[in-house]
Amino acid sequence: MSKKNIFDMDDIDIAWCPGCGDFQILTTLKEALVELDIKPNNLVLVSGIGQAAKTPQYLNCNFFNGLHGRSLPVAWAIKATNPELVVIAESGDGCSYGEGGNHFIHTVRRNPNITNFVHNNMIYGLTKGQASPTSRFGMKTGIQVDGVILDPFNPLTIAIGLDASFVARTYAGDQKHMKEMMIKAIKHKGYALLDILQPCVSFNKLNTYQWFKERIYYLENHDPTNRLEALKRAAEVEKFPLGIFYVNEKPTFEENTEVYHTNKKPIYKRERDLKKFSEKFL
Amino acid sequence: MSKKNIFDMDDIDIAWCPGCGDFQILTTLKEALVELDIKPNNLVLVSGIGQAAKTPQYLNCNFFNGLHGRSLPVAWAIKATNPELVVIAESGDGCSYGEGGNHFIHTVRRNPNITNFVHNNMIYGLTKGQASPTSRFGMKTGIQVDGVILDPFNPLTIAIGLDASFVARTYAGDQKHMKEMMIKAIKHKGYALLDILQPCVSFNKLNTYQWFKERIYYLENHDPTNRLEALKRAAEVEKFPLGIFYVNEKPTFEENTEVYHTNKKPIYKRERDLKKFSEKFL
Amino acid sequence: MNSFSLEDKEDISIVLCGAAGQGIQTVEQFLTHVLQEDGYNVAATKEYMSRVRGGTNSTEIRISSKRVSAFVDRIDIFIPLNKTAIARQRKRITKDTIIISESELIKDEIDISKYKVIEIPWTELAQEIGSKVYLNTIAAGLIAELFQLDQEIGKKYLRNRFASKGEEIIQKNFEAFNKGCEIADTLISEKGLKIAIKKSSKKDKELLYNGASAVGMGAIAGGCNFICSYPMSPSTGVLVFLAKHAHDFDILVEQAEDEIAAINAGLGAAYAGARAMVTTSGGGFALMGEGLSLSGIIETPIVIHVAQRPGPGTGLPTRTEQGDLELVLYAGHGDFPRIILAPGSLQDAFYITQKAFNLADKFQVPVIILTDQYFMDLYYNIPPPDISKISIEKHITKTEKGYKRYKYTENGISPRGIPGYGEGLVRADSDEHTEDGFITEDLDVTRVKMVEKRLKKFDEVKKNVIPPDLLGTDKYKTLIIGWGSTFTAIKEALDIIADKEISFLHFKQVYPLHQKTKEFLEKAEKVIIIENNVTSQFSKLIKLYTGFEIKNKILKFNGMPFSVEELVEKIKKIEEV
Amino acid sequence: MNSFSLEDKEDISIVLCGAAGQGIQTVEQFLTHVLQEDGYNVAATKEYMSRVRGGTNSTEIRISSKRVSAFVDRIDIFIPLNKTAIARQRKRITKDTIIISESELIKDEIDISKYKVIEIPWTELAQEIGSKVYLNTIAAGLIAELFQLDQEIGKKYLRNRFASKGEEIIQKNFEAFNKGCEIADTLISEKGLKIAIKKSSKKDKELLYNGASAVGMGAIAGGCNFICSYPMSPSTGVLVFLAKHAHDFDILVEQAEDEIAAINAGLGAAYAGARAMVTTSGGGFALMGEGLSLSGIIETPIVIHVAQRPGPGTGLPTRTEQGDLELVLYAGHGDFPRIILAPGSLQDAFYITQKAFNLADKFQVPVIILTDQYFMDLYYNIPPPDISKISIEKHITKTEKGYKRYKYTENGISPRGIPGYGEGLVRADSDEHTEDGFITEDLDVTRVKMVEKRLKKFDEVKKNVIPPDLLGTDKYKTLIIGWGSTFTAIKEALDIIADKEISFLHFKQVYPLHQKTKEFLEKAEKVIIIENNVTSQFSKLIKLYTGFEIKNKILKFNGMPFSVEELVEKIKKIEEV
Ligand SMILES: Cc1ncc(C[n+]2csc(CCOP(=O)(O)OP(=O)(O)O)c2C)c(N)n1
Ligand SMILES: Cc1ncc(C[n+]2csc(CCOP(=O)(O)OP(=O)(O)O)c2C)c(N)n1
Ligand code: SF4
Ligand code: SF4
Ligand SMILES: [Mg+2]
Ligand SMILES: [Mg+2]
Repeated sequence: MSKKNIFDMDDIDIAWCPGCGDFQILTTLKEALVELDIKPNNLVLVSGIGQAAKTPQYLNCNFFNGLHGRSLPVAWAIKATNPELVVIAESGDGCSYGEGGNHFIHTVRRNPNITNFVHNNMIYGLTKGQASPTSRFGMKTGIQVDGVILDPFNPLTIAIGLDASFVARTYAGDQKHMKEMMIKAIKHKGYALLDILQPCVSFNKLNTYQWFKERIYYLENHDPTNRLEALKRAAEVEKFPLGIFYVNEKPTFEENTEVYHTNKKPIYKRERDLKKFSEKFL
Repeated sequence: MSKKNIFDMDDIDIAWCPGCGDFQILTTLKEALVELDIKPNNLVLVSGIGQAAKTPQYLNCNFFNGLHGRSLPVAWAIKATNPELVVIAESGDGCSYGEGGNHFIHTVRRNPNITNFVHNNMIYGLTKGQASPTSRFGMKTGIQVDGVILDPFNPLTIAIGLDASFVARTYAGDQKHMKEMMIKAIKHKGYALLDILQPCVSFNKLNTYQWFKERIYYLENHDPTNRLEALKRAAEVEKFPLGIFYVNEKPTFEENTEVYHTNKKPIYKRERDLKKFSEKFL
Repeated sequence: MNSFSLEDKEDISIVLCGAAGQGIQTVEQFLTHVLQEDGYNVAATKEYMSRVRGGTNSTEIRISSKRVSAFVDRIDIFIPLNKTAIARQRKRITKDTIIISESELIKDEIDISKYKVIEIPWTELAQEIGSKVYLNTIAAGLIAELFQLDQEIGKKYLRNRFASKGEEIIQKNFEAFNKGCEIADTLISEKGLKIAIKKSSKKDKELLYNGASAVGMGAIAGGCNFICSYPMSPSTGVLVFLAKHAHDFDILVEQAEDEIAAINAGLGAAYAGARAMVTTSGGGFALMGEGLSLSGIIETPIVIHVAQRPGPGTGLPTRTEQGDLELVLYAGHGDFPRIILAPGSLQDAFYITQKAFNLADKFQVPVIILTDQYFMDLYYNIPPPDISKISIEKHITKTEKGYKRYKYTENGISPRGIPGYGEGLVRADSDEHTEDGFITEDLDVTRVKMVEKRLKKFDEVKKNVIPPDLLGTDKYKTLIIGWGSTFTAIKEALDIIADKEISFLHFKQVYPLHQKTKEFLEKAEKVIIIENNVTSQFSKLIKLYTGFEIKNKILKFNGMPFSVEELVEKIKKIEEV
Repeated sequence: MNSFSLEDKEDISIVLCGAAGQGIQTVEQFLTHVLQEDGYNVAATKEYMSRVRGGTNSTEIRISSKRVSAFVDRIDIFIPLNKTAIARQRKRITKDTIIISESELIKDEIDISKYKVIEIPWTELAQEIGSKVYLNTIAAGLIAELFQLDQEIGKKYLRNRFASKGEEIIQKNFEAFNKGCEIADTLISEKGLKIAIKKSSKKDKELLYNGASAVGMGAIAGGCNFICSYPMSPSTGVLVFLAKHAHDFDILVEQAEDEIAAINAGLGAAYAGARAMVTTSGGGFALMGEGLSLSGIIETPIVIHVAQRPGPGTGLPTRTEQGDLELVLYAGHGDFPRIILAPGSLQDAFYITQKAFNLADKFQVPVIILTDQYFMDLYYNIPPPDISKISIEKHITKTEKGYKRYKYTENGISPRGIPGYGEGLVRADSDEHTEDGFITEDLDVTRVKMVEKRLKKFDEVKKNVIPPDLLGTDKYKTLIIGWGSTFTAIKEALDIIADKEISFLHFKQVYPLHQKTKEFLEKAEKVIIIENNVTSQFSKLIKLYTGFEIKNKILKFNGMPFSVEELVEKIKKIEEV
């Protein structure tokens, strides 16, 4: 951080480990928000619980730091109650794809106009290093003493399989790419998933900066409106292509919801008409 | 049912509606089990709650009729405790993909050697006709008064996206195909998903026998080891191809679990060695 | 008066019994609506199996001169529609019961000659009109005519009901209806099957709705504009009701993927300014405990309607019980305030649900409304609620710069801002937090003050408890205690016992308890509690908060509501001791 | 004796305080293990923030002549490792505390001249050896030498600890250790920093482990062969312990996708014959309520370990509280029996967890073990458990044709078969069911009998309650009540108060309550309850089941355990009244 950003907070003690990819994500997010000219009091960051989920604490904006795994139902409901707000759900891989797996798949189907940043460090950071759904097969931890024996969860194939509106991946080690992806994801109308590869320097000794560096590459000549092509690229196992895999423009949840069909006023601003109540029922 | 089948039950009052696809599934399942020469006391049917989930009540075998949405964790745990049992999890689309969505995705990853039959009637039957995750966009119900506004959940693309071990679809209206699929799914080593299109004559006035008949067709010349091809076929929207979409032979959860690496004896049969305990800790 | 006359009755109980799918509900709907419109007091209760077709379900319709609204064992007129009907209701059928049936359905079960049986070849008659489906309308016409229903009302109803099916079907139904009337006329003249129920005088202004609608209307009048829930019997009726009226009242109705999503979405919506509600039953609520606790720590209002059914586990999904009081009382980890309401009458259900939204908003706590299957399905005519008595009290503040969401105040209630309304930032935090809403590890000061702040709000809540209703003299010797849905049955039982020294104290707010509770209890020589559960959960709550131990308990836990007769009998038995 | 001497102390409390990641735990591990091996009584407690690096955490190590094992406020030797350490522990640092530190870390916080400060240039010394990382070993050596540790023990430990890092690193650590010893020698001779703690006589046979390991060992000795859980502080230690020993004891350890999967998998495993366990904390348990209720209706055993932390919501994830008693007592919809245990000592934790599996299996009910963060992390040396006293009692039946899973029996317990073992079929049903396990809608007979069957089991459970331990005379005037993890602190406080008329009644089974409870309470002139929560949940339980209301309450809810000193003070204050 060079010059002062309106999302900067004074005087805070950030609870992350030095060198953690979360710092890069935080810095880049603040830059992206400024570039998008979003106002702090018009933004709500929603998170669950975990290291990644502490992010909202370090930005000057509204937040809802809820329960582990539960950021998405909170996020879409906020957006539906007040579509004038910019709503970003931000949490870790365990929170988003483990405890929160059911909300993930059904929120993709619901397609609210929110953005979902997942700090994917392939580990449970805050609880000190157990396998997450995205941990690689064979990785050993204190619980997975013989190594992980489940196939890793691929958030991208799942999201595309669900015909998500926007699916992208970036890497915390490349702030330029990350910012570009963040901006596009936030600008996208509809549910936008941005999976962010994030090294955890304290517990993940397998998926290090070096490891990621050797495996990432950038999607080129890829047509993000081609669902099958998107699935193919997302299903790659050895390498991690970065970029926008899939874009599927379609009406959002708020647009589809009858309550906003003709009247765009956020529901919380509407007054209940008790006279109408009497006419209707009494 | 013509001749007596060992899975037949005497004297039962089946709680389904006349004409329901569930009857065909039940009959066919019993036939498939007999053909596979499975013994009633070596079989455990696990279900959740719903109309489909009543199936175990109508077969002469062990069952665990658990909670709505929770058949899969129960099923893999039974299999892991006693791999000598044949374990089939059978429930409705709401139970399996709605309330149980998180278990669905993670059980696919876990790959226990169990079979999963989902009666997919695209509706919540037992609770009298609300949208299920697989309900078509636009279908009206007492809750979805303006029609469903979520994209339907496609269990096949998700399972293949998760690199599931066996993914197939059949239709309750074609008992021959259904039996073949059931037999192959049960025989398959590893988690096998069989999504069964099932008309609900009482509540689903959209997805009727006729509707399905007009939309189903059989996979031909399809290579089920080709994941991308499988995804492509599974993603078809207008039609419902039937057959085996994807087969991915890989070690099962029980095989991967250290406790069965060398010793194949079911854990429940092993005695705890308290002498070893003393040596180790005291 | 010959043996078929019912002229001496002040209220008639008609029970229809048959398989799911046979149209019992159609007859129930018809009769309750047309007879109510014609000026009668009507009430109906249902019991049914957890299946869509088949089995044996029943509906009881009471038509009465005085207002009555509970379930009675007595059956004056029994209409079996399948072969298992008699067996299922056997203990309720007496020599006084008039059974109107095809002999086919009853002859294997009872000795027809020994009962007051009227044989009607329903099926044949229906087929003459065109199809078996007209059986229901014949039966409906028969009953209607016994009450001398204004035929125009009946026809208007049928016309509406079958409007979408075309004129031919309407005419066929008229035909069936007339057939039923004809039969009735014969029964009246030949068998002397006469009925002399008086119509109510205030008929015009009365409404007819059930528990689910009463809660739903209360929610609408309470300003509810967001409901997210997962279907679960017997709570779904409320969701359906709000969905039905969503267009008219700008309500966002969303079916969640599971109950956890439902409560978290509800809290998200409330954080953003909605008046949010969820509806569920015990098993679904058991999944919401963590969310409830979240509401506690983030101090975000939510109204949770829990329609009870018998547990544990899946239990008896379509039956009734009051077995989840302790669940809702203690659900969620950690200590935080909550409010629990339990309507007794349909009027209560309306006013209490309406008020629940104001309470939740004012105290920033979860408010739970406890009903049950019996109550959800219970119907009767009631006077319309007085809208002038209610108001939608909103407690949302426009924020200023430096706004602190959890500001310490004298009564523990911090002004609640919402994001995007004002200059301030609104931070809701499930971790223990500072006044600003940031995570804290300051144990000695901040943690302690925040715990105390949340409990202080509870002191405020306690000052605003809805008092229990005392029915009967305040110089009672015996005091009957009840809560929630048992209200109407207990009330009617006491009317029958008509003992001036017995009074009835009914709680529609069960937690926190009203401060006068102990006083009420100690004044009695004998206290009897009546609960629809096996361990007497409410008496435990009373003991805990008043020290008063209630020794006489009338409990029922077979999945059925109390009938008036069994209450009369059981209360008398205790009184005799 | 000059001012640095600690020779008059029977027990020494050493506190290390610094940021997460600075290696406090390494020093703690070293000191507790080597000093215990050398024959000392040792005990250690930890408190830490919810973060992986940074912040300010601390560990307290007590080395004593008599066996002591609780948390004390007093600090005899304080070793701050970062600049916030002094501030965080300020109220515990007195003029008697010996502070061993680089001046850099403390000079802005205290007036060095006014305290017993020993300045050691840790960083410089460590860097001389090769790197800052050796600081910990220097400190460890210093303390060890103050206790005249047999150096071979220290070196053996270091050799093991760094074996995987190669010989060079081992030698460097030896060097650092020696450096620490040298400094200590100088302190002893020049400053008179002498310590005269006596070694314990029974040293050889003692074990050193923490609460998480004690529960884990109990589970292994109880026959646990299946654990499925989702990580959650502070309960994860048990999962890690079982994973570590899975190979040796044939335990299937699986991390679930969420807590709901965990409990359902546990029940599936138990149905198939496993001795199943889950471990979680309050928030995770709040998601398991429906599963708990399932265990109730299908009568399938499960052991649930709940390590409490302060709520509501996420609360204080790494802190301690006893705030989930009511949650576990009432979780789950409907009425069904359960057992709740709460170990006080590490010995208890072993025996009680072992027994939990037998109880669950015998009564076919859920058994909950309540601990907390303080207890999970608490370490001290204890005599090895007596294995001859325990046995793994299995209650599984080989089935025969026509087997009925829910057969009615006199005490409500039906012989439990498992699938594939015998000729019978085993049907577990979450709906209300017949004896065979099929769904039923028979309300009057089957439903009622099944409810009563489940409650009858509870009568059996009540005959087998672990009695509370009475410490002190049975002719007490004052009776102190405690449960679970407060045991060691209360015991030590009472030892200090040494009033013969005060006794201590400790409950390790909190539900159902032992039948003698009321008798114990009524014999006292004064009763004081001590609980680590804000609403005194256990006294509510006592009131409910005994009618006895405890008026004197010592409660703490800031996330920290009770210290011995504060208990002494608070008990005395009440005694004075
Ligand atoms: C219901 C519930 N279960 C478990 C936990 C404990 N928990 C807190 S954070 C976390 C995992 C964090 O992993 P991830 O979401 O990947 O975030 P990271 O710390 O890696 O950024 C867990 C299991 C909890 N807080 N709540
Ligand atoms: C926790 C919980 N939530 C909700 C319910 C209510 N419920 C029972 S069955 C069902 C839906 C059934 O739909 P599906 O699984 O598709 O089965 P079907 O009846 O269509 O065969 C629901 C919502 C429940 N029993 N438990
Ligand atoms: S534990 Fe890992 S993810 Fe968490 S802050 Fe440290 S490095 Fe980052
Ligand atoms: S409601 Fe539908 S799914 Fe259920 S039995 Fe009837 S037809 Fe079948
Ligand atoms: Mg992570
Ligand atoms: Mg369905």
